[in-house]
Amino acid sequence: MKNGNGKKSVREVMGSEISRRDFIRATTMGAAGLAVGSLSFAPFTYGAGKPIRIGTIQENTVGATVYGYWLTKAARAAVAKLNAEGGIAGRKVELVEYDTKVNPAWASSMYKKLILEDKVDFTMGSVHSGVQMAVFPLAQQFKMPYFGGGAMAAGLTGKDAVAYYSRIHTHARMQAAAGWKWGFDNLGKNWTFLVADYAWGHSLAEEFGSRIRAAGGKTQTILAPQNTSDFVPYLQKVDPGTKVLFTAFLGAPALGVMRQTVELGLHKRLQRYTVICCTDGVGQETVGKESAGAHYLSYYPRHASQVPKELQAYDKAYRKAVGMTDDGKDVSDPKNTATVSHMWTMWTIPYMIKQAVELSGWKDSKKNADFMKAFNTLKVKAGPWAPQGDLMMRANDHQGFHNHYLEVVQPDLSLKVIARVAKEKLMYDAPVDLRSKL
Amino acid sequence: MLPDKWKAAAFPLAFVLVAAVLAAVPFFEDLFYQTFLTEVLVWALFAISFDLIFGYVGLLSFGQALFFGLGGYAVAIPTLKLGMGTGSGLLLSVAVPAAFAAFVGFFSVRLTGIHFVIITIIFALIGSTVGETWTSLTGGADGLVFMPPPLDLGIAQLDLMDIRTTYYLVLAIVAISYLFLRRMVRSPLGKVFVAIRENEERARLIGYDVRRYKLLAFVIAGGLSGLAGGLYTLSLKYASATFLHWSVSGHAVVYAIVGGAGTLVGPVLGAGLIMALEHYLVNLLQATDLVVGAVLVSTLLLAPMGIVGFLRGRRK
Amino acid sequence: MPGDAILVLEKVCRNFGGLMAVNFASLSVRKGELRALIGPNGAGKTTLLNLITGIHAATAGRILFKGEDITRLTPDRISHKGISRTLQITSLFSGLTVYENIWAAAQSRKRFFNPLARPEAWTDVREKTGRMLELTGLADKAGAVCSELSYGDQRILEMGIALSTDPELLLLDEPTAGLSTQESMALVKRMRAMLRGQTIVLVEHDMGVVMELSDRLTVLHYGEVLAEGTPAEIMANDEVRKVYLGK
Amino acid sequence: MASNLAVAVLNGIVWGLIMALIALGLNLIFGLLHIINMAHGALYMLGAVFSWYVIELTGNYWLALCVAPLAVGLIGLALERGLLRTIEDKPLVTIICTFGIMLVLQQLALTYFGGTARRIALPIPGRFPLFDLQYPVMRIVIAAISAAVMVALWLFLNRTRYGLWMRAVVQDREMAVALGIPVHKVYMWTFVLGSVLAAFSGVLAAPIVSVDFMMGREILIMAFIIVIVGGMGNLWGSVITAVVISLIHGVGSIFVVPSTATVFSLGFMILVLLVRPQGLFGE
Amino acid sequence: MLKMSGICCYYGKGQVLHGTTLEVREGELVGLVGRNGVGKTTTLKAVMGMIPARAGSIAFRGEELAGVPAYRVPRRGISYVPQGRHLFPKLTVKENLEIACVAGEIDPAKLEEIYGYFPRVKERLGQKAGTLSGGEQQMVAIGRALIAKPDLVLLDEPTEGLMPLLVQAIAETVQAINRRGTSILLVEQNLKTLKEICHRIYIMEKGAVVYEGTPSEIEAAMDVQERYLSVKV
Repeated sequence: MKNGNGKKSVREVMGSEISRRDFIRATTMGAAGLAVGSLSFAPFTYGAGKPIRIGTIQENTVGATVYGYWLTKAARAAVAKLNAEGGIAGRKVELVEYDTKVNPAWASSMYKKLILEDKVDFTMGSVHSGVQMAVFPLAQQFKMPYFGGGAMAAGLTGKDAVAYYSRIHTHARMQAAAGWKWGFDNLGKNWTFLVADYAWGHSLAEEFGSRIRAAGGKTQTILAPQNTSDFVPYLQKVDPGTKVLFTAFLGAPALGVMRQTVELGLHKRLQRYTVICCTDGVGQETVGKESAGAHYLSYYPRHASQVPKELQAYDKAYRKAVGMTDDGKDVSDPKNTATVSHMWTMWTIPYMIKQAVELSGWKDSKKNADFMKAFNTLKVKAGPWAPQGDLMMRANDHQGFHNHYLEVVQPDLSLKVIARVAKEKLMYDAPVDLRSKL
Repeated sequence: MLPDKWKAAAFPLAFVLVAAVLAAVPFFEDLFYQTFLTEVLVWALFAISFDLIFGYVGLLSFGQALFFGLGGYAVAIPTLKLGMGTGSGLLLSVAVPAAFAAFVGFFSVRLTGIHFVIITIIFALIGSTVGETWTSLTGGADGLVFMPPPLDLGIAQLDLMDIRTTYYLVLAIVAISYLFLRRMVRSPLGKVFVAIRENEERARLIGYDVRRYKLLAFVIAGGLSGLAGGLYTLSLKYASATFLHWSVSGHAVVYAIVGGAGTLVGPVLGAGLIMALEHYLVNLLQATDLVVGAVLVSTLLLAPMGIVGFLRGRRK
Repeated sequence: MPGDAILVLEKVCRNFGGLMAVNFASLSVRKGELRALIGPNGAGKTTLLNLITGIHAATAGRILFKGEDITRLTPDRISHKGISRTLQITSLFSGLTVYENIWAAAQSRKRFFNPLARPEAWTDVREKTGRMLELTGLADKAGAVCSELSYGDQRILEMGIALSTDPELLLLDEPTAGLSTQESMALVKRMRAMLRGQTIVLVEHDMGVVMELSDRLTVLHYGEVLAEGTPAEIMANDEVRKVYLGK
Repeated sequence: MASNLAVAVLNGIVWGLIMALIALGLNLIFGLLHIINMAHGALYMLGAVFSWYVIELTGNYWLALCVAPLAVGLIGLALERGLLRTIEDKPLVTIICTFGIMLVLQQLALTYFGGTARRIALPIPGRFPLFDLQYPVMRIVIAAISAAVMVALWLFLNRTRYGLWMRAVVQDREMAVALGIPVHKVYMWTFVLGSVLAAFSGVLAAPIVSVDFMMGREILIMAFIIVIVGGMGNLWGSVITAVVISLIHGVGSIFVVPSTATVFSLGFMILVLLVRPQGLFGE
Repeated sequence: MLKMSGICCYYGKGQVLHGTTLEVREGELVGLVGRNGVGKTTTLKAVMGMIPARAGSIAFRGEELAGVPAYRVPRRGISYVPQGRHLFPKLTVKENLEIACVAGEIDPAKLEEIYGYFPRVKERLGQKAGTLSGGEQQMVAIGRALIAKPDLVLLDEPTEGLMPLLVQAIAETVQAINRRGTSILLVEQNLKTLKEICHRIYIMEKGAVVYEGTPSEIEAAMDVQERYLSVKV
């Protein structure tokens, strides 16, 4: 009963609800169909099994629209490719999509809708920590496998993690592990963190800062409200000896802090460093020419030319499938920049689901636990489904590990990869062991 | 017109009928409707608690989100950090917000009209600012996840990880709260509230300490808003500083206005209708706020007394 | 006349931004009398009532009720001391029924803590409300929402509300304002029945009403007490005639 | 420290002047119509959004500065005529109604403009040195324009017939009618003017802060604070308050954490509401 | 010129005017007297459209005024000087005068005429109206009514609260204004002033006109005075 495969609802039997469901189905299939069309015309007949439904929740209306747009695009493309290749275990894959409105309350409501009304088999999506935290206990309650789309809260795979959640994507602690040393060695030892006075900003300042201090560096932390419009009062507080200014804001303030740093001429005396989350999906031309010289810690090179040689073939196919140009733009709209560093999760997760289904012999929700066990021991080799390179899951905390990149903004506003941090260097002790909990 | 005897029997009958239908839902409907109705009931409780202060006493509080969010934390933090039980968490979710409401109300009820509106927004803003930045305690905007231990009722242990149990718990608490409020607004105390709404100066002149009654209403409303927040948190297993933001009060305002302020059944209807509308619309278009805003504005212009007021007007 | 004076004003003043609305007014009302307060517009009559009932605070002077200083009390406290009033502009609980209006006033003398008390169980309040409805003659309109009443009935209801608090002193502010001559006369008739034995301070423009009802008159002019006496004395007073007739 | 202080003071004044413009619009509407316009922030946002479109089309910021406020003015006109007029005399209802309007406008902006923050290039890119920091010329220009608009508003209110009417209606509405002033038209144009001011400040702020459909929400609260502390209905009290609050905020943030500063400034506002509900500069 | 017949006005439920009927002829100075609260001010407000008449008609030069929006009434040529002056306290005297010229600029000739009546107004032009004394305010209020070149001026208790010396001066000025061709309807509580300057006088009681006559007729009818105006029953 709890897994949503209970008896049919009266309404469903009566049929009054059918038209609406058909509508969703039609839209999702239509989208998928379009994506298929762009790939190949090979018709395919599926086995007798009923379709496997993957539910997604994405940030489609509020704040982070661009994330929702691109993550959904990637998910649809992946599902289309899966179906073109025979689906999962001979069953067709369907996508059901809802918007989170970047609102944990709304998202959890939609998440329940996915599980209980749409009766999906697996769930994925969202880049928002609050949203994932809110649906996280529901995933556990319903024993519903859930794969985050790129939220950075360390707690999601921390000591209070739940067994039905997995993250193949990086988070604050891993970012720090990947990024601090390089910055410390190459940019300077005296850091100032100007971050949002917000859970996310706090954790970045803490994760990076503690490592810098441990290595003998100096840090200063300036907190500013996430919705700050005018950063001058905070920028003026930056210590004159600062060598590295690390900023972390989302949305409009991320642009604001970037340009206002330059407006005050600070860029001439210090290095700017940030995580790509601040401006992923925002074209560098939008961030402005002021950003030239700024450093980003990213999880996928924005430009195809910057992708390591051995991955370029996969990258090319992947970009084509999701409709992204070599410069990380929408093929149909050169103004629309992709959230390159986040969206690949939605491309890879469906494939990993397929792998785990096949490994565990999953048929329906009864084997969800086995499925999760299988999923969290996957080692995905670089390939068409893993254009970002090898990816490894850790069964203890359900955390995935992948390569990170350091990119610097060129004067022509392209992003140039100047370093690559291998996933092996990012390992840290697992804070929890979930293996016994499945 | 119905004979008085019938009229007196109408409410208990209707209430029992509605409660019975709601109680029967888990036997006929799948889990989705249980969780959906759980949510509707929780927001309905939030809306009637707001309506007590707005519809009955005439004070427009945009700060109820503060108590809603506090109620959530009053359940989550003791459970998570102190290992306390769910039962005491629920009691705290009434007591803590009520205590805060007493503090906030002590200052707020001195003001009337728009000044009151603004001071309640400010208090809520202080709450959400503290909530969002005191991340070690509140988890900030990311929030706190917790797994509520079973609720020990002495005779039975209620497993709150179970949808149906949670549904019945929420249904029972909301039904009791509804009956409590109904009794209260019909009691001598409720008559004072309404008198203050209708004519504050007159109420003072016939000997009512208006501020004290306003404060009392504010505290009761705060406690019940907190209870709604507590139940919400309990059903989600999640508390967040975003629930403290003053704009969350907007839900209650919309439900109460659309359903009919100054009645108890109105906000419940409003919550049900608007939420059903949102859930239906979400499959058709993404801009649900557009529809909610438009419904709110057109209600204000076309049926200022809300659905209930409109129906009553028609009947007359 | 100490001893049987129920309300005493001692050199009471109130100014509004430099304007002396009430200027060292002294006044003494005996138990059981009907005292009329008259004077031209702006003489400070309503302000004086507002000072007595605590709506405004006096800037100077003392107000004693039954020998007790009530100058600084809030309106609700003063109401509980036993002073009740009507307002010049009808002030009712306009969205409520006549019954509910009276009930709200009738229950105000009770102390209650139980938020769940059933009003039906309060037989004393119910009986009192019933009595008041009879007294005001509004019993057959008890279920009507009071904004639907005729204006005359509203004025009577206003008095009914004031009376339902069992006042020892009743202040009436222009009860006939807005009524035609015939309506005024009807109201006065009703008042005679309702207010028998009540101590009253009456502010009124309609001299017919004043002469009909009052025992003594106090004339206010520019916030000061110009004259005080029986109707006959006041009529004969030259200064009063000057103020009123411009002679 | 000297440089910190200099920047803090200069920036406080600059930002204060922009805030003053937003608050002026809000206060103008409140002073005359007694409407707490919750949609004011949304109008500010719309100004910025429209200007972005104009700049996309023409590349001319100064044109946007003229066109966008007028477009928002038209929206204000429609709102006043279509919705608010019938409920003008019910303050609580107008609060709720403008709250609904805010929801609708924000959602519309999101649907058509999208959720991503956009940037408007500084129309005047230069900087000048200020101790060891630099300061953008454009901010000074924006402050100057803002001040100029305020002067223009002052002239409008004090030198034109319509301005005279507005001042008169604030003081004694009934007498204004008795003298033949078409009060309803004055209301309408006041609302339009308030909307235009909101949009104008949106366009002015856009090159500094980036354009985003949510940009009005927090600004609205700041504007409320300014209007209340300065005195509702007291226009020039708002201007002084905006600059002073900005200065305090700028200088104060050298010393304290912003959330503490926010809590304190909100606490101060509560104090003002309780002790001087008419505002510091009200009478 | 102005003909009111059977006007009924209400404040909420309270009926204030019970069929008021009166007339002001071209060039006339008419007085309206009555005790407090009998509806004198309401009568003037009804003419100005500030309180809607629920019954009856108000004709000005043969055109119906009832139903005309209040702000259009002054444009027909009627000015109003309210009780308590109601100047705009934060506007200067000059602005208070300007504002009455809804349709155009101040006519300098008219301004001179006003200065002629009240030289003090000229001295105070730049001052805020709120800072003036009561008498000066009354002068500005009358000036404000005149500046729009009305054919009819409604004056509500212009001498209220003024020193006796000023009362006299105002009364004389009112008479002077009337002599220059402006019709005036003057409301007073003080019969004495009216008797000196008016052509005709109406007496109101309980929202209706109960007596009409010339000053000398009223003077003769002592009973009327006693009945309606004195404190005697």
